[in-house]
Amino acid sequence: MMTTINAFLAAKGIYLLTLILLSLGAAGIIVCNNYMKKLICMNVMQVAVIFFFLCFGQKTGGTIPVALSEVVKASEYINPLPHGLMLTAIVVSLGTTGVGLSLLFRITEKYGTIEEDDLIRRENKTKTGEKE
Amino acid sequence: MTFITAIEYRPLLAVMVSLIASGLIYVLGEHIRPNAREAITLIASALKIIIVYSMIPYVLEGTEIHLELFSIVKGVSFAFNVDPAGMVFACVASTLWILTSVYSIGYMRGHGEQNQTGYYAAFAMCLSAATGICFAANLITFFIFYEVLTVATYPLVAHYRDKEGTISGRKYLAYTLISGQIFFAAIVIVYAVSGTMEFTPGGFLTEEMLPMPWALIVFFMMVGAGMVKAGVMPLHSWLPAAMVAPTPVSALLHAVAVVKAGAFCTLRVVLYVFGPTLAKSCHGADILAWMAVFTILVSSLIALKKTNLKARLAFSTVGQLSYIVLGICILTPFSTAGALYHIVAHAFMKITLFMAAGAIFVTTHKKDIREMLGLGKRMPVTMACFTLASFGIAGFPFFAGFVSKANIIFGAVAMGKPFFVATLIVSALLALAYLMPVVLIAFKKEVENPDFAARGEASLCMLVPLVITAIISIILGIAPNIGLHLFDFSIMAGNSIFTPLM
Amino acid sequence: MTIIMLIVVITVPFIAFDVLPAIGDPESPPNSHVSDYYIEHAIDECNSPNMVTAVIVDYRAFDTMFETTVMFLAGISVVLIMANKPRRRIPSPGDFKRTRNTGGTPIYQTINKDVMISTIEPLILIYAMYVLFHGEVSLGGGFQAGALIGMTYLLDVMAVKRDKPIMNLTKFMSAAIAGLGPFIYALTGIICFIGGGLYLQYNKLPFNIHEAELHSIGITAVEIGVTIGVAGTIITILNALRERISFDDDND
Amino acid sequence: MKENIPVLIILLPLCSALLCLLLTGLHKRLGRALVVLATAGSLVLSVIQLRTVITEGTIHYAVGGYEPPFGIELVIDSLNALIIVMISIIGFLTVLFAENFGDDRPVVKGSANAILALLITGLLGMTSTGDMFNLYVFLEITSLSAYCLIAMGGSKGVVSAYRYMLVGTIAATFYLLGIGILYSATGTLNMGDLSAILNKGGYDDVMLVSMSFLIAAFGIKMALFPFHGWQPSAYTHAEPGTRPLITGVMGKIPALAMFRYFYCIYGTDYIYVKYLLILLGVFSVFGMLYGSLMAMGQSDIRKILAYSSVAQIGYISLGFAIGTPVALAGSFLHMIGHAFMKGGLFFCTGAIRFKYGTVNIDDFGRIYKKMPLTCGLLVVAALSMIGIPPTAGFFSKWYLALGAAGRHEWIYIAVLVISSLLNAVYFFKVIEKVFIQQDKGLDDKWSKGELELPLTIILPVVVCFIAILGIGIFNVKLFDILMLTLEGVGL
Repeated sequence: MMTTINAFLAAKGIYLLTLILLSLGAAGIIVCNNYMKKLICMNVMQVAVIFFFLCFGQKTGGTIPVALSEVVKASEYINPLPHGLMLTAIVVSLGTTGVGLSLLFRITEKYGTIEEDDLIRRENKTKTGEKE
Repeated sequence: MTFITAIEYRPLLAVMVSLIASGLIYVLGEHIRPNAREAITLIASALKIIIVYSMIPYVLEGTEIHLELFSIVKGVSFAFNVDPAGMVFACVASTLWILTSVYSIGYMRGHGEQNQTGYYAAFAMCLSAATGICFAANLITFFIFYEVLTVATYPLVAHYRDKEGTISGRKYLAYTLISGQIFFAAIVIVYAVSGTMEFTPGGFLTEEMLPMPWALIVFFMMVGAGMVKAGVMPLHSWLPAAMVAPTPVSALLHAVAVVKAGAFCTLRVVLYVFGPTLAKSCHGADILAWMAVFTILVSSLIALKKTNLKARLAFSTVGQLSYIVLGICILTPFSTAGALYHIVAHAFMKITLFMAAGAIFVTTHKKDIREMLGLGKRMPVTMACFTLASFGIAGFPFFAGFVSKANIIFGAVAMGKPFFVATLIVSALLALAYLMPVVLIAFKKEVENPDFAARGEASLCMLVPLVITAIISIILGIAPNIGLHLFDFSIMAGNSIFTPLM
Repeated sequence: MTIIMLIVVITVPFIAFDVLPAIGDPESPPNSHVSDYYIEHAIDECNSPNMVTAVIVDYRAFDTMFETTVMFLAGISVVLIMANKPRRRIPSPGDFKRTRNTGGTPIYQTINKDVMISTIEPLILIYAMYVLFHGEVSLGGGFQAGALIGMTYLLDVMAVKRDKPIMNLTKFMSAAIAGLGPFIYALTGIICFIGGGLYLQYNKLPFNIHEAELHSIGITAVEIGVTIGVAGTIITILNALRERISFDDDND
Repeated sequence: MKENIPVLIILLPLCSALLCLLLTGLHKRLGRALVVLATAGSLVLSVIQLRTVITEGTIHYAVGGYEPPFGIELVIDSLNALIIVMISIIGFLTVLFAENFGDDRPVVKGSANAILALLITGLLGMTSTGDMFNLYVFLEITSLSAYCLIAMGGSKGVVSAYRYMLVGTIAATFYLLGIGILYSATGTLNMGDLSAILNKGGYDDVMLVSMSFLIAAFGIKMALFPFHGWQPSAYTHAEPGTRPLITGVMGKIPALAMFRYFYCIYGTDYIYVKYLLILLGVFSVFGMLYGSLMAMGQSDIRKILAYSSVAQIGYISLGFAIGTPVALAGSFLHMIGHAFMKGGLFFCTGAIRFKYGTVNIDDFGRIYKKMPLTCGLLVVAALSMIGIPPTAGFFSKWYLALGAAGRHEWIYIAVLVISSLLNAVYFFKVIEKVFIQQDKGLDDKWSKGELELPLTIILPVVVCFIAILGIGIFNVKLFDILMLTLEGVGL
C-alpha cells in the first residue's frame, strides 16, 4: 500500500501540488473581495500552470539544455521546449499583471476603494447620480 | 439589352421597378419636392403595369416564363415562374397600385399627412414584395418576399406615429412575425424531407415523405402564415386593429397586397406544395374549410355591430377572404377557379368601398355610420359607387362577386357539401345586411342633414380611381374575361392542378 | 465554495493523473517526440549551443516576436490607462491620509547611494551586453539584457539625485523606442524575404557567409530587438507613472 | 513574394503598430496614416490569399523554414481565408471610424492606433496559426489590447476591463492547461501533427480532460452562455471608436479556435463526442434564450446589443452542437454575417453618439430624418439579427435549421424560431424608437458639410449595409467556399 502511494507520489505527486496551487488561485479569485488579492491569486494560478508545464521538461539523467560537447545525445539533456514556452508565458503574465495593476491604480483613484462590494455600491451611486 | 427585351426577365423587372422606386424615394426623401416623389411612384406603377400586362399573351398561350437567377440557398435557385394563378394576382396588384397611387396623392394632400416619404417608399416596397409573391417559383423565394412584405407593411400600419398606431403596429408584427417564423421552420422541414421546394401544380409532398401526424402539423405550420395574413379566425385580430392607418393603406392592406398575399400563400401551400391528395388525406383541408366557414359567419355577425365604417369594412374583409380560403379547401377545379377569381373580384369591390370611406373621411371628417345621415346629397357619385360595390360584395348577379361565388358554390355542390353552399348564401344575405344600412342611411330622402347640405365631392384625384374601380367591378361581373382574361387564368390554374389527378 | 474546491482537488487527480506522464520519464511523449530533434539539431541547424535559445529565437521565433510585442503592448497599455487622471472622485468615507503609516523615512548612513549607484551602473550595462551577446552560447538572452538595461535606467532616475539627468526620455520617446525593438525583430524576418527565404528563415539572410554564421547573425539581431523592446517597455512604464495629466475622460 | 502572403497579412498591421508611435512623433497624422495603409494592405492581401486558397487549396506556411512539428506553421484553408477577409474588412473600417473618437494628444492618439492595429494583428494571427502555443500568444495579444481598449472608455470601462482581465486570464490559464495536457500526452504542439496522433486511438481520456478545459477557456473568451458574465459591461463601456471590432469580431475568433479543436483536431470518432455535442447544445440553447430575454429589459442601446451578442454567439455554438457540415457552414456564415451586423449596429450607435451624444434609445426619436443612411443600416442590421430575408441573418439561420432537421433535432429548430421572435421584440423596440417616437430635439454636434456625418463614418456604414445584403443574397458563394474545408468535417 505505502509503496503504491510512494510510487504514485514520486511519479505524479508534483501534479498534485500544482493542482492545489491552481485550485488555491482559482478559489482566491472567486472568494476574495479585494481586487488586489484577486490579482495576486491570478498570478498564483499562472505560476501553477508554469510549474505544470515545467514538469514535462524534467528528464531523469538529463542536465540543463546547453550543449557541453560537440556530440549531443538526446538522453543527456532535459527537454528545452517547455522552458522556451514558459518564458513566453511568464512574459505574458508579466504584461497582464502590469496592465492589471495600472487598472487597479485607476480604480483606486476614481472610486477610492478596491473592495468589490464597496465598488459596486459606488458604481450604482454614480449611475443614479448621473440620471438626476 | 436582352435583359429588357427577353421575356424571361419580365418578372424580375416587374419586381425591380417598384423596388428601385422605393429606394429612390427613401434616399432622396426629404431632399426632393413632393411632386417628384409622387412622379416617381406614378412612373414606376405605370412601368409595372406595362410589364405585367405584356406577359399576359404568353401565359395565355401556355408559354413557360421561367427565370432562374442564382442559388439563393444551397440547392435552390432564386427563381421566378409565371403561372396563371400568379398572373391573376399580379394583374390585380399592378392595376390597383396605379389607382391607389393616384388616390393616395389626393388623400395625402387633402388630409395634409405627415411622413409621406416613408409612406410612398413602404408602399412601393409592399407592391414589389407582392409581385415577388406572385411570381415566386419556389418556397424560399416566396418566403423571402413574404417576409419583406411583412416588414414593409409595418411602417404603413404605424403610419400616424401615435400611441394607437404603435400598438396596432406591434399587434400586426406579433401576428405576422410569429406565423412567419413558424412558416420558416415548416419550410426547413419540408425541404429536409423532400429535397425540393419548387411549386408544382398538384403538390410535391407525398404521404411517404410526411406520415400522418406530421403532415397535419406541418400543414398548419405552413398554412398558419397564410391564415394570419388572410385574417382567418381566430388569427384575425390584427386586421381590424390596423384600421388606424390612413385609408389608402387600409385599401392596400385589405384589397391589394397584404391579405391577398395571405390568401395566395394558402393557395400555394395547399395546392402547390401539399397538393389536393395529401391535403385531403391529412384532413388539413377539411379543418381549414370549417375554420373558414366559421370565420365567414362570425365576422359577418360582428360586422353588423360595428358603427365605424372602416371597422365594418374590415370585418367584411375578414369574411370575404375566408371565401377564398374556403374555395381553395373545397379542392375542386371550379372552386379553385372561383377562389382565384374572388381575389380579383374582392379586390376591386373592396377597394371601391375603402376609397369611398376615405373620400367621405377626407371631405366630411366623418367615420361613424350614424353620422352619415343624408350623405348621398352631398357626395352622390361616391355613394353611388359605394352602393354598386356593396351589391358586388353581396354577390348580386352581373357583379364581379357573383362569378366567383357561383364557381365556389359549383365546387361545393360537386363535392356534396351542402353546408358550405348554405353558408355562402347566408353570408351573402348578411353582407347585404351590414352594407345596405350605410347606403340606406346615406340616401334617406326625408332627412335634411345640415352638414351635407351643399354638394361637394372629394378631389378628382380621389374620385376618379373610385369610379374606375366601381365600373371595373361591374364589367368584370358582366364579362369576366374581358381585357385581361383573368377568368381564363383562374380556370387554367384550376385545371392545371386537378388535371393530373383525374 | 471551499467544499466544491476540495471535491475538485480530490477527484480530479483520479481522472486526470492517469493521462499525465510520470515525472522524468525519458520515454514519455513530451520528452521524445519533438524535443529530441531540438536537442540533437540545435547546434547543427542554429549554431546555438543553448537549446532553449535555439527554440525560442529560431525554431519558435515567431512566438517570441509576438512575446516581445506583448511587452510593447503592455507598455503602451499602461501609458494609455494611466494617461488620464480622473478629476472628480467619488467621496470616500474616511480620510486616506490619516491612516497612512508615517513612521519617518529610513536613513542609511553606511553607503553613499549616489556614488555607489553611479559606480555600479556601467558594470550592470556591461553585464547586460554580455548577457545579450552571449545568450545563444550560454544562459542569457534578450529579455534578461533588456530587463537589466531598463532597471539601470530606473535605478538612475529613481535613486540618484542629479541636477541634469544623463539621459532623459519622455513617455513618448520611450514608447516609440519600445516599439522599435520588436520592429527590428520583425525586420530581421522580413530581410529573409530578400534572400528568397520564408519569414525568419535566417539561413536565407542576404549576406554571403556560411549558413551557421547567418543563424548567429539572425539570432543576435533578434536578441538586440528584444533587448531594446524590453528596456523601452520598462522605461515606458516608469514614465507613464511619472507624466500623468489631469484629464477627465468620464463622458458617459 | 507570393508565398509569403499569409505571414505578410499578419505582419503589416504589426509593423504599423510598432512604428505608429515613432511616426506620430514625426508628424501628428503620419502614424494613423500608416495604420490605415497597413490595414488596407492586409485587406488587399487577404483577398488575394482567398483567391489563391480557392484555386490552389490549403496553404501551409512553415515560419523559419522548419518542417511542421518542429517549427511554427500557419495553415490557411478556405475557412480561415474567409474569416481573415472578414477581420480585415471590419478592422480597416474600424480604424477609419476610430479617428472620430478619443482625445487628441499625440501620445494617446498614437498608442490607441497602435493598440487597435495590434488587436487586428492578434485576431488575424489567431485565425491563421496552426500551432497550439502560438495561438495562446495571439490570444494574449488580443486580450491585452482588448483590456486596454475597454479601459479607455472612462472609469466604468476601467472597472469592466479589470473584471474582464481577471476572467480572461483564467481563460488563458485554462487554455494553457488544456494544451499542456495535450502536449503531455502527445509531445507535439502542431495542430496537424496532434490530430494525426490523437486519431490513432487510445487518447479518449486525454481528450476529455483537455476538452473540459478548452470549453471553459474558449467559452469565456467567446462569451458563451454560462461564461458570459464579463461581456455585457465590457462591450458597453469599451472605447466607442473601436467597439465595432471588439463586439463584432473579437468573440468570433475563439469560436473558430474552438471549432478547430473539436472538429479538426479531435475529430468526431472518439467516445465522448456525444456529450460534447449535448453540452454545447445546452449552453447555446440557454444562451440564445437568456441573451434575448436580458436584452429586452435594457434601455441603453449598447447593453441591448451586448446582451444580444450573448444570444448570437449561441447561434454559432448551436451550429457546432449540431455538427453536420451544413450546420457548421451555417454557423460560420453567421459568424461572418454577425460580424457585419453587430459591427454595423455599433457603427450606427457610434455615429448617433458622435452626432447627438446619446446612447439611450429613449432619446432616439425620429433621428431617421436627419441620418437616413445610418438608420437604414440600423434597420437592415436589426432585421438581419432577427432573421428576415434577404439579409445575412436569415440564411445562416436557414443552414442551421437545415442541419438540425438533418439530424432530427427538432428542438433546435424550435429554439431558433423562439430566439428570432425574442430578437424581434427588442429590435423592433429600437426601430420603433428611431422611426415612431417623438423627436426629442437633440442638438446636433456635427453639422458641417452636405453629408450627415464625416466620410470616415459614412464609409463603414455603407460598407456594412452592402455587406449584410450581399452576404445574404450571395450566401451560396460563401457556402461553397466554406464547404471546401467543411466537407468531410463533422458528423
